[in-house]
Amino acid sequence: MKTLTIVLTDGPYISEYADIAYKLAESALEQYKVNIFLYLDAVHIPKKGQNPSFFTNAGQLISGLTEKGAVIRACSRCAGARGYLPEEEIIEGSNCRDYYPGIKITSVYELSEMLSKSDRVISLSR
Amino acid sequence: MKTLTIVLTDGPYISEYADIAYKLAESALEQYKVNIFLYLDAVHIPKKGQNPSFFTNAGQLISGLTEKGAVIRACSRCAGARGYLPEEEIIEGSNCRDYYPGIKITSVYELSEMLSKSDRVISLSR
Amino acid sequence: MKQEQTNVFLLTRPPLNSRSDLCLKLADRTKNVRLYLAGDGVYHLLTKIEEELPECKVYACKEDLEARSIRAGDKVKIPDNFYAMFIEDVMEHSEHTYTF
Amino acid sequence: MKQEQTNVFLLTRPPLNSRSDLCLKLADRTKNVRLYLAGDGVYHLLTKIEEELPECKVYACKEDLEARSIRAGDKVKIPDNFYAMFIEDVMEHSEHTYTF
Amino acid sequence: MKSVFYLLDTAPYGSEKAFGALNAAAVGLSKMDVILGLYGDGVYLVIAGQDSRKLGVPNLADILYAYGELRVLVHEPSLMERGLFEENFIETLELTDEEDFFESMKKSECVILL
Amino acid sequence: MKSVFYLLDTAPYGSEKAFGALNAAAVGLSKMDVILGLYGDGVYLVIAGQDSRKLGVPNLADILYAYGELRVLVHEPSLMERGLFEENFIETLELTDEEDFFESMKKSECVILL
Repeated sequence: MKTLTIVLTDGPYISEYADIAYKLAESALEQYKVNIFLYLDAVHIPKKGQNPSFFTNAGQLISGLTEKGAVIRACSRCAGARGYLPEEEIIEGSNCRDYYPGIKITSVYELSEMLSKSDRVISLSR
Repeated sequence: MKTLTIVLTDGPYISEYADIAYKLAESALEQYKVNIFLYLDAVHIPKKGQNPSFFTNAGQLISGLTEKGAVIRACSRCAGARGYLPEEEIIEGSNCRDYYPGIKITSVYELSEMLSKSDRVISLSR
Repeated sequence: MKQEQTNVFLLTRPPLNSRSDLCLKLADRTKNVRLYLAGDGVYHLLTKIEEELPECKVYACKEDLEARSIRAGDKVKIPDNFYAMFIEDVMEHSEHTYTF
Repeated sequence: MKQEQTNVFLLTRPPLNSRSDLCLKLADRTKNVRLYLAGDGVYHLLTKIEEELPECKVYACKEDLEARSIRAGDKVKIPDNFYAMFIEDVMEHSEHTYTF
Repeated sequence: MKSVFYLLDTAPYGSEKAFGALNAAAVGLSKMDVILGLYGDGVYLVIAGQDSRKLGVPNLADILYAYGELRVLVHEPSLMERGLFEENFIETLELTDEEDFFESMKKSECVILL
Repeated sequence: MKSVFYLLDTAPYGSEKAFGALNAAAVGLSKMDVILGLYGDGVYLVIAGQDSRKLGVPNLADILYAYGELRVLVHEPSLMERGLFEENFIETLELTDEEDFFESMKKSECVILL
């Protein structure tokens, strides 16, 4: 099965790329393996408790993709800088209690790992 | 006493404006009243637990300004969208348990209030 | 019969933007380009991007056109499912994918 | 003797940037301009902004020059405490403050 | 401050900035003279007929209509550069040339860029 | 993917992006052919003698030196436009004209813009 990796660098709402990534991944998941790597400000996307009155909840959208098989990882340096800390324990598929289910914090080495095993790569950043 | 209001819209690290705002506010606080309004992505600046190995902790910097008298408020719509929720209880000068001390979540009406009572306004955004 | 390999470009920036310029420069030097416009990229239809790149097939995302109230010229294709079409193109028929 | 009122501009964007262009256009139409360069704004010294705006006093932030390894020409002032000077100018001597 | 000029130079829908600028400007109306200046990519906001339902984001044209008392200045050279001549514009906006646009910025007590 | 081209078009120090691009490129070296392309405002990274201690941020020139094996291409027209002719450059970088820069992008299996 072919693999698509999507690299994001922006937080939710301030840019539309979390939404676009969701639509890309949702389409791709029907036939392909999908990885999403959250880098720089994109580590804010899975933060729990988002309540965007006028927008679609970006964290829930992206968390929902993991149920369909997407592998979603956040850069540990970027996450740590912004106050998202990985823990030993994994609850609902996540090692960060600040995150929606299914999304794990890992090192930036995982990005290289994902890229080297991918057939196609898409990066979205403002 | 004259009043300076600083309006920020970017999150920490991805832009240098939290640092620049800190330096501006620190200088201004020696003689003036300082307000900082956190709008859009700037509501990420006070998030607790930041551990930026190579950078200065932006949340601690800005929280420290409140001890020197700065009034720092975050937009409730922007904060809520991003998962920072205000609570009834005020602990260490903050109504958000995700935030460093001294920074409160209030409505965007507070921005107009601050502006209307200010002598000078500086906005920083990428 | 094997379909010819294409080079797929996704452009989500408006005109007069340095990344849009970079995209168009690279597209200009590339053969068999399919240009997908989404997000603020659809504003390129106001400056008739499809005429600037006559060799290139141009697609635009319907929801993004509607939100921004942009009409597309006859040469621009508006797929029923933009993202499904883009993904198939990227995964099955493309040599390279570029996103700007 | 009252000091003349100035118009203080803070520029933190590099050249070839739409906000830098806007800043320079507005400065060009304004009297008694003091232009403070901080952050990526100090890159304007490479394109000799002080010569483009001869009527204007130009200040640059030392830490930002050092980080970016930019040398300032003779016409550019490098205060010991850039932010203290900027704040005093803004709060006490300025008619308007603009930040780009 | 008795007057504030919000300058929006970001395209609508690609970012929350346009929504943020509209909200900030609208809530300021009760306390100050507020102008919203559309400049650069901000001028895309003028096009009539926006329908953002399928994107799941607020319709910014509707917000403009809802705050009819907000003065919105549109920088004409930015419109021209972007090929916006044949479109229908939202009627409540004021087209201004470069001279007048900059004069308005200078007349306001403060300028806020988002 | 066996090769990746990271494109950096943001100025150093004003944003974490340059630091992020350098890190991502450096950690990829063990698995793939990696090129870091400096384009637009990204070319400011070439200036020798950077000293960021007083800003409290990482010295990006030092990171470039530390990863001497990373190929860094510099888009020359971007340098020229920005008045970067009289500066000293970090020696390990390769100046490339527009033709060669775009050829390198096309030869890499993927291009990542941060």
